[in-house]
Amino acid sequence: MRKVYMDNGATTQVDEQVLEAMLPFYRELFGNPSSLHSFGREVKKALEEAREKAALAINARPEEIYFTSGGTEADNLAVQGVARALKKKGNHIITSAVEHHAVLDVCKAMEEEGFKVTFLPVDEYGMVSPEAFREAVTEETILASIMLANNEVGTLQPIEEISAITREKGIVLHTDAVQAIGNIPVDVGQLGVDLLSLAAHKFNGPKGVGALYVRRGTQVNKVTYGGGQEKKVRPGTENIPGIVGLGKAIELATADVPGKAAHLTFLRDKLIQGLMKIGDVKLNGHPEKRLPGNANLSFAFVEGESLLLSLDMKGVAASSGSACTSGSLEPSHVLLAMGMPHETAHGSLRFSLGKYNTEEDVDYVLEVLPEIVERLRSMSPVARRGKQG
Amino acid sequence: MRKVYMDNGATTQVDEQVLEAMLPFYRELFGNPSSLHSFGREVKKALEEAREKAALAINARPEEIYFTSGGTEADNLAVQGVARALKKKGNHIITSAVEHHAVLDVCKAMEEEGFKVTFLPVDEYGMVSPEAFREAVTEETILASIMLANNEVGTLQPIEEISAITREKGIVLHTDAVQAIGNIPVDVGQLGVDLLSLAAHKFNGPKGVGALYVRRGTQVNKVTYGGGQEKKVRPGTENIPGIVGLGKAIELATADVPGKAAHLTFLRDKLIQGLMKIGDVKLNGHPEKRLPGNANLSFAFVEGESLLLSLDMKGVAASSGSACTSGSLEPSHVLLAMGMPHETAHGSLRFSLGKYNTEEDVDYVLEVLPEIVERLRSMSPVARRGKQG
Amino acid sequence: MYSEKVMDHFKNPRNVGEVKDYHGKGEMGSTRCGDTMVLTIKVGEGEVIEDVKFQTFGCAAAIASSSMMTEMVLGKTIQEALAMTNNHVAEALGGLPAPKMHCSNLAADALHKAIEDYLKRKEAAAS
Amino acid sequence: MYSEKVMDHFKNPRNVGEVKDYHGKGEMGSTRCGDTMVLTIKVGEGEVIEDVKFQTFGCAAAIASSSMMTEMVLGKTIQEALAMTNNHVAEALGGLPAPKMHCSNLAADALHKAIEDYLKRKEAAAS
Ligand SMILES: Cc1ncc(COP(=O)(O)O)c(C=O)c1O
Ligand SMILES: Cc1ncc(COP(=O)(O)O)c(C=O)c1O
Repeated sequence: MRKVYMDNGATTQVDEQVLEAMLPFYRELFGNPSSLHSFGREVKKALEEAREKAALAINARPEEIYFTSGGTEADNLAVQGVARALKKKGNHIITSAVEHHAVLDVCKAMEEEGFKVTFLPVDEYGMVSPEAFREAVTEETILASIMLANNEVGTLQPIEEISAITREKGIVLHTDAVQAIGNIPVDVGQLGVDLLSLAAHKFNGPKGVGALYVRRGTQVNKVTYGGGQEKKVRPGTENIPGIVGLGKAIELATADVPGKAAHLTFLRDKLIQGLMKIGDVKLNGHPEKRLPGNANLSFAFVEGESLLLSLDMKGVAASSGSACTSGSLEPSHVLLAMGMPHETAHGSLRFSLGKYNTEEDVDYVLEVLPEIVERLRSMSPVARRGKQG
Repeated sequence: MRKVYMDNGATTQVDEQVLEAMLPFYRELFGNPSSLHSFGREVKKALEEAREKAALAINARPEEIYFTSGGTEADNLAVQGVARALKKKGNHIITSAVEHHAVLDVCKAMEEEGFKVTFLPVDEYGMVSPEAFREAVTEETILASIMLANNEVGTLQPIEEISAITREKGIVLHTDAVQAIGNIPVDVGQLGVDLLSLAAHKFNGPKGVGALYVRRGTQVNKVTYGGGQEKKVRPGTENIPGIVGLGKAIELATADVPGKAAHLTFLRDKLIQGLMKIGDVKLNGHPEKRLPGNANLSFAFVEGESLLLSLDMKGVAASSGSACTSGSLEPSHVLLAMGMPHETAHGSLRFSLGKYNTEEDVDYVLEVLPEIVERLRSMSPVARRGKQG
Repeated sequence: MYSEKVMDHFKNPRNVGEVKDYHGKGEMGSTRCGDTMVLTIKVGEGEVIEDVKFQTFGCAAAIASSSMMTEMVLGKTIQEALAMTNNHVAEALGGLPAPKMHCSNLAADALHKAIEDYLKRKEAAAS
Repeated sequence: MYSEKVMDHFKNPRNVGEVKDYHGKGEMGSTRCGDTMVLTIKVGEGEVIEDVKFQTFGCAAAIASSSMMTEMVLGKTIQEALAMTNNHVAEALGGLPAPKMHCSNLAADALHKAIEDYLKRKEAAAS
């Protein structure tokens, strides 16, 4: 059976060049970079080279890059670390209702520590309003965390407009760029952010490694304690093969962002246009300000998990914001925050395209999905009523 | 030049069988285990198999294993997580003065959160006294963290005697077994511990992955927040290749502990006996109750880093507790806690043997080290005085 | 995640649709996860369920539970059918993942509603 | 970590030992990291340092700084030698890692002590 992977928002396939770069560090270059001897020194060099690559890719300085175990840890370190470091300055944090749980749940935990958090609402496209942001700012605001690109609906947030406000007001700004790296240009100077999270496995690098950019001079408390690694901000023996992989992956992913984006946009638009023909289908997220590879659609009268599993039976991998796929009973908090009714949220499907997708992949999905939707709708009592109504 | 790696306490070489087990998860099996589709399901299966292997190796249940990014994170999750979860029951923690920084520094951070911490002293062999432990217990004691095997001097702590006390008193007991796995038998039932940390890269597995064993029913607060992975206790997309590697590595490392220990003990004893002949050399740590691969010795009148670098020039990798190798100005807190004078601590050298070491490796060290010590002593004003006095 | 039986019923659901000239109809909606099910039955001699059909909007667990339930109930008397619980359905499917148990609740509940509806109609016809 | 120059001086330290019939002796110990250095000098015509030798207990940075210092000071007048600072030594070594800077402190300090000792002896001899 043909296999089509369109769940690059969940994770991506490691680029073979990335794996090649990592392998020596599982074999002969196995030292601990903290060791003084040759086994340690050769590995320390690779660690610093990866840091330079990560820095270069986002226009930062190497000493501003802290490697972590992934996007979640980077987000936690940013929000917990800055909030606690600036506790004496104020106790207010601003974030958005559509953040990933790695930011949203940390913010909720911060509330329990005594911080006040504003969860900014979004419009029907999932976008935060800079004006609403400005209004939310108080004397107590110390930190804001607004994502660069949404993982579910792909909406790009107006970070530059928001950073104009945070800079004016002296607020530290963190952005979760986990979904953005390699898909849109990311330049910490231009964005005007003070912290930025990224995760290698979202741009054809390995799982279990990420990084936090921390602008020079920004205070960040530790979340975990231990050895002197990563300037003591993030202790623990470094995941050298992973970090080397991150370095190589970010180098490759940012080598030609416009080229990759054009490829993805072409495929995505073909996919969206084809799927809209099914009828009773709605595109979720912003029509233009969205990740080039993200196509999130709602199929009326059918449930997302059923769609997913039916696609899976045809070899197609996608994801859904339906409650039944989230493991909870609630559908996606992102879709609900956009004002979508529960039923529509249940029928949402996300295709996230990656660099290995081809036009044939899109054609295949366009071939199999209409039948699936029809079959499920034919079983659905809601559909019947829908048609009658 | 001959290369001899005797720094297995810092990190170990990945077993080629471990790497082989990992590779498919960097290639075709690249899915996210949270995904419902086939790419996710096949990987989820591997995740749970690795969990079973880790559980089996330490006589735990699979659902008691939580994967982390390494030993440091496991230690942090244990100490921070339990202390905060039991805050209402009491505010006293007991640990030892010779813990790894990943426990020691967390305990210090807990003091700032309002907990009281007793740092138990150790005897000249680096050993905690169960009687002193019992005396340290108060009504307020909720948690104890005592390592199974010390990373610097290799001393094994009397955990079974300590767990008899913690069980009697209803205190949660954590042990850092990072250096123990594969070198001595580790059975959570027999040890009587409630939490146990381990790190794959110390037993010929990959860096960047570890695990925390949490006995069923033990409350642990989260340290980081995010998705639903690892039962929400440790969120973030799982490092699947790393976890698969941990599973394979712990299976191999615990397949024949007595056999490995016998091999290491033989080499270690030959090394120690040979080095003692140099004169003015002292064995640090317990003469018998020590890790089979650990040989920690102090060479009077010379400084550790000089020894290390001189050995490195001969291709031999070891480590030292001297201030100059720790990046700080203080020599090893472990050696000082054992009552060792500063000068002696400065001249300490740790050889940590691993499964790939051979008798030829030992012979080579015995060939090159005497000359090095002699050369450095001949340069040392302290040595002259020492000989005079 | 799902047993083979669940996947079989999801792939090839039995008795989908609406019974022509049905004797009873039951409709259930889960307010929690949005699933909806409509069940129609035909009851023959000796109060035996002669025909049964379902329509379900829901996840694989909901669809498979619906399908399994129709198979289990076909040929049973309404007394026997009334004794059937959601757990019976889940068991017959070889179990369901814990967070999915609630998805199987629709099936037996809709069945009971359909039988109630049949009994009401019968009473109304008799009076 | 260390520059090639540091490693060269560590591997092949210049002027190790004690000057025979020395004119001045300086001893320095770092209470912070335990390093110790003993320096002996011989001063010739025109107050020029004619011979210099060191003994050091310490890390590679300490040994290399000692060795480098002796090379730098040989042939200099004691006035020139007194102007020499720890930073000069570290610079001449191509720099030292930040946490190692303090290890270079011994060298110039011991030198200054040796010169002081020389001057005291000279005074004592003259009086
Ligand atoms: C926007 C966003 N933030 C954070 C994360 C968390 O990253 P990770 O799962 O690598 O910890 C993800 C991916 O799951 C994401 O999409
Ligand atoms: C006893 C002990 N605990 C904890 C750690 C920390 O492990 P990691 O560096 O893998 O985080 C180490 C190793 O460095 C160790 O030896």
